[in-house]
Amino acid sequence: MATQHHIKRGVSLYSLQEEYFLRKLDLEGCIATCARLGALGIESIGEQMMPGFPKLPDAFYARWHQWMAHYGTVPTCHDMFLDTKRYKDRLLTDDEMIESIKADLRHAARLGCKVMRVLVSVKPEMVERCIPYAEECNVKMGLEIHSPFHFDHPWIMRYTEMIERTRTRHVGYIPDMGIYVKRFPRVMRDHALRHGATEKIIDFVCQAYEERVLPDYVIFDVGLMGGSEADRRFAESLRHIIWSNPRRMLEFMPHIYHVHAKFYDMVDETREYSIPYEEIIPVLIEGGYDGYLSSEYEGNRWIQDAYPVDSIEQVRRQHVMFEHLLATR
Amino acid sequence: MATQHHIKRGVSLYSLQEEYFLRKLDLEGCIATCARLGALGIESIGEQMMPGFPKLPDAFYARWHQWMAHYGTVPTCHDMFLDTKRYKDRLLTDDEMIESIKADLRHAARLGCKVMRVLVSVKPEMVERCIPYAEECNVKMGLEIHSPFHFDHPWIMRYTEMIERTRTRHVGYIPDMGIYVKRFPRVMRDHALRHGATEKIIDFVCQAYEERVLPDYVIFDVGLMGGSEADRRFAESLRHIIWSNPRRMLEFMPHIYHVHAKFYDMVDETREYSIPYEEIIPVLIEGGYDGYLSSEYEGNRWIQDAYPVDSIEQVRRQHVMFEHLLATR
Amino acid sequence: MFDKYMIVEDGFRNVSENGRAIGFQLNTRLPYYRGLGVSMVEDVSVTVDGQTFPREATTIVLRGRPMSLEAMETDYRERWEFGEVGTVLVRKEGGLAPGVHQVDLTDRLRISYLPFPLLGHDSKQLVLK
Amino acid sequence: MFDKYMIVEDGFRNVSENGRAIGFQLNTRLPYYRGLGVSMVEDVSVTVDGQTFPREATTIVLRGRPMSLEAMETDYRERWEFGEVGTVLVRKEGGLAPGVHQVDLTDRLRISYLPFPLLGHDSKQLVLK
Ligand SMILES: [Mn+2]
Ligand SMILES: [Mn+2]
Repeated sequence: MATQHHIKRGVSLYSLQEEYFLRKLDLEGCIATCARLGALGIESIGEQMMPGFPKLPDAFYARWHQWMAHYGTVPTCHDMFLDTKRYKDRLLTDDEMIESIKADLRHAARLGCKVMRVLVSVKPEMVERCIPYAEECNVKMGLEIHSPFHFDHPWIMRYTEMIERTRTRHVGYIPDMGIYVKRFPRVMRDHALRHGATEKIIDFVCQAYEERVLPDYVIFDVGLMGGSEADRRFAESLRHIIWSNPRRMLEFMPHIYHVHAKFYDMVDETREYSIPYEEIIPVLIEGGYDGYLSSEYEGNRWIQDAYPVDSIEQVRRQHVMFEHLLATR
Repeated sequence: MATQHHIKRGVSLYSLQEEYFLRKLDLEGCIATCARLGALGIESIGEQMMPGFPKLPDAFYARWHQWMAHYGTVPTCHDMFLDTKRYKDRLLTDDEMIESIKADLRHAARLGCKVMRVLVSVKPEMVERCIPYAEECNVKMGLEIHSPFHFDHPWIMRYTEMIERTRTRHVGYIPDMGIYVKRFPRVMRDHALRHGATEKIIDFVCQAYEERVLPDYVIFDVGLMGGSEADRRFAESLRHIIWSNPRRMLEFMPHIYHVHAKFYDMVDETREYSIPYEEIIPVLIEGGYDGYLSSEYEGNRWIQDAYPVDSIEQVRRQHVMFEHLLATR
Repeated sequence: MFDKYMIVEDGFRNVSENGRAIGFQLNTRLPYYRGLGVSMVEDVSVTVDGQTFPREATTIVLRGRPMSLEAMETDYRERWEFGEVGTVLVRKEGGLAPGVHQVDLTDRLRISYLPFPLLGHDSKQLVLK
Repeated sequence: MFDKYMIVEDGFRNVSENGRAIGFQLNTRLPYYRGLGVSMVEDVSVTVDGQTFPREATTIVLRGRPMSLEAMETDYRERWEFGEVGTVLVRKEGGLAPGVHQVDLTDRLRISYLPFPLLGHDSKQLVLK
C-alpha cells in the first residue's frame, strides 16, 4: 500500500477511440463513461472527438463545461498535433507552426485544461517561442515522452536544456508509460502470429527483448534465420518498444505535469501484461507527483482483427488496479 | 581550471594499433611512447600485441614488469574478448565462457592490472559467475559502456541490477567516451564523401544528428532523397553514434573503475572535434573519479585510405589537452 | 489501425445520371485515429474484382460536398473527421453488374510526424443490388 | 578497418614443384584489429585479373605451417596474430604469367560480438617477376 500522496485518476478519451469511431459512444458518452469509473480527469484530443476543431463555436465550449459540471469531471489535458506536412510541397514555416500551437493553447484554455500535450516531434525552438502565450493562457506545455524516446534520449535532452536555460514554468513533460514496457506485449505477439509470423522466430524475438539485446542484432539474426517479411517486421518493432528505468522520473518530477498511463492489455483487475504499474506508481508517489494518471488504452489496434474490442472494460480494470496501487495505508 | 582531484593519465595501446600493425612499433616501443608522453597508465589488449595470448610464458610477464619498472609505467587494464563463436556450428557453452573469462582474469592479474575491461556483449550472468574468481585475482571487472549503449540502456540496467543485488565490489563500469559524441565526427563525414556519398545528403544527416532526430526518421528521409548505397550506409551509421549526458556518470561514479578516452580527431592540442572533453572532465572531477583517463584513438580507420596516420601525434595532442583540463588551480 | 472498418458494408450501389449508370459508390472511413485536413489524404484507391480504377475517376463526397482527389490536395479547410463516413464515387460507364464483388480500398495519408506515408487497406466482399 | 594493408606488396610470385609452376602465392594480413583463432577465419578468397580461385585451391601458410581453409575451420589452437604477415598459396597449373596483375583479396571473419561476418577487401596491382 502506498503512503500519502495526491495522485488523481483520469482517462484520455484516446482510450475510447474504438467506441467513438464506431459511433457507439459520442463525446458526452465518453465523458459519462469515465465519470462512472470514478476516473474524473478528462484528457481530450480535439482532432479526434471534436469535429470542426480548431474552429469550435462558443456553444461547444459552453456544452463542454455543462458536461463537466454535470458529471463532476475535470478537464486535465488537451492533446495537440502539428501538421507540419499540411502542404504537399513544403513544410510549415516556423511562424505557421507557432500559429498552430497557439490555436491549441487557446483551445486548451477554453476547455479549462491546465496542461497541453506537446507531440514529441515538435522542435523545442517552436515550443520555446510559445512560452509567453502559454503563460498568458495559463496552460503548461508538456512534451510527451513517447517510446522510443526516454528521459535520457538526446532529443529529450534538448528540451531539458531549454527548460533549464529559460527557467520557464510552462514547459515540462508528460511521460507516456509506454517507455516502461518491461515484457513484450502479448497482444502484439499474437497479432504477428495471426499475420504470417513464425512462432519460433516470434519466441526468439520476445526472448531477446527480455534480455535487452540491441535491436540491430536481433533484426540481423532474424534475417539469418530466414524469417518471413512478417517476421522481419516483428523484429523491426523492437526499435520502437522500450524498457527504461522508471526511477529516472524522479530527477524530472518537478517538471512532470501529467502522465499517460499507456496500456495494451489488462489481464485482469490486478495487472497489465507488459507495463509494471506496481513498479511505476511507487516511484510517482516517492517523487511527490500530484497530477493525473491518465489512462491511454492502445490495445484495440492489436486485437480488433480477431476479437471484439471492449475499451471500457479495459479502462475499468486499469482503474481498479490504480485504486489498489494508490490506496494509502 | 579544475579543483583538486586524483585523475591519472594513461593510454590504451589500442591507440597505437596502426603503428604496431605495420611493425613501426613493437610492444616495448608502444610502452616507451606512452611513457615519453607522460601517460603512465598502460592499458593493453592481449590479443592485439601479445602474440600467443592467452598462453604466454613466464618470461613474457617477467619482461613486462621489467618494462614497467624501466619506463616508470603502471599496468591499468587488460581488455578481454570472448569468442563465443569460436566454433562454426555452435556457441560456447556457459562453462566454456567462464573458462575464457577466467583466463583473462589470470592474465590481467599477472600483468598487474587492477581492472579488466569486459566486452559490452558479455551476458551479465557470466560475469556474475566469475565474481569469486575476480576477488581471488584481485581484479575488478569493468563493463565497457560502449556506444550505442549508454548508462540508461536496458542492457546496461541488467548489469546495474546485478551489481546492486550482489553488492559486489568487483563488477563495475568502464564508460567509453564514444557515448558522448556531441558533434558528428568530421573524419567519418569526410571518409563517406571519399567513398561515394553525396555532399547534400551527408550535410542533411550531420544536421539531423546535431538536432538529435531519431535515426529511423533520418534513414527514411535519406531513402526518399534518393541517396546512393553509400548515403544509406552513412545514414545507418546514426544508429551507432550517440550523444548522451555526461552528468549521468555521477550516479554510477562509485562503480566506474576506468575510463576509455575515445577519440577520433584531435584538431589541435585543445580540442577533439566531436567529443567535448571540456564538458566531460569536470563531471569526472565533480564525481571524485580517481582512476585513469585511458586514451583510445580510433581515427586511423577513417583516414588511412587517404592520409598518413600519426597515432602518436594524436595521442600527444590529447594528453596536452588532458593536462590543461586536469590542471588544478 | 482501423483498416477493417474502412469499407462500410452499407451503401455499395451504382450511381445513375439520366437513367444511365455512370459509376458506383461505396461508403468509407479513414483508417487513422484522428481527423485530418483533406490536403493530407494523398490517395483513396478503389479496386473491384482486381480492377483498380484511375485516380481521375474517383470523387470523395464529405457531408454532401464532392471533391476530386486532386482538388483535395490543395483544400486546406475541409476536414475528414475521425470515424466520419464519407462516400467514394467511381466513374465507370454502365456501373457494376449486380451481385457479389471483391472490393479493395487503399488509403495513403500524409501524417506529419511519420517519415513514411500511412497506408490503410481493407478488402471486403460486397453485394451490389 | 585495415583493408588497405591486406595485400602485402612484396612476395607475389609463382610457386614451383620439380621445376614446374604449380601455382602462385602472395603475402597478406588480416584486416581486423586483433589476432584471431584460425577457426574464425571463414574465408580468404583470391581473385587475379577477374578470375576467382576455388576455396579448395587455396592454402594459408602461417609461420611456415600450411593449412587448407577447411582445416582451419576446426583448428582451435593456431592463431593468426594481429598484423602478422601470412602467405596465401593458390594452386594453378603453370602459375601466372610474368607481368602486372590485378589482385583482389576478400576475407570473411567470424567476429563473436558482431551479428554479421566482417568482410575485408583489398585490391592492388602487383608485378609478378
Ligand atoms: Mn501517450
Ligand atoms: Mn573503448
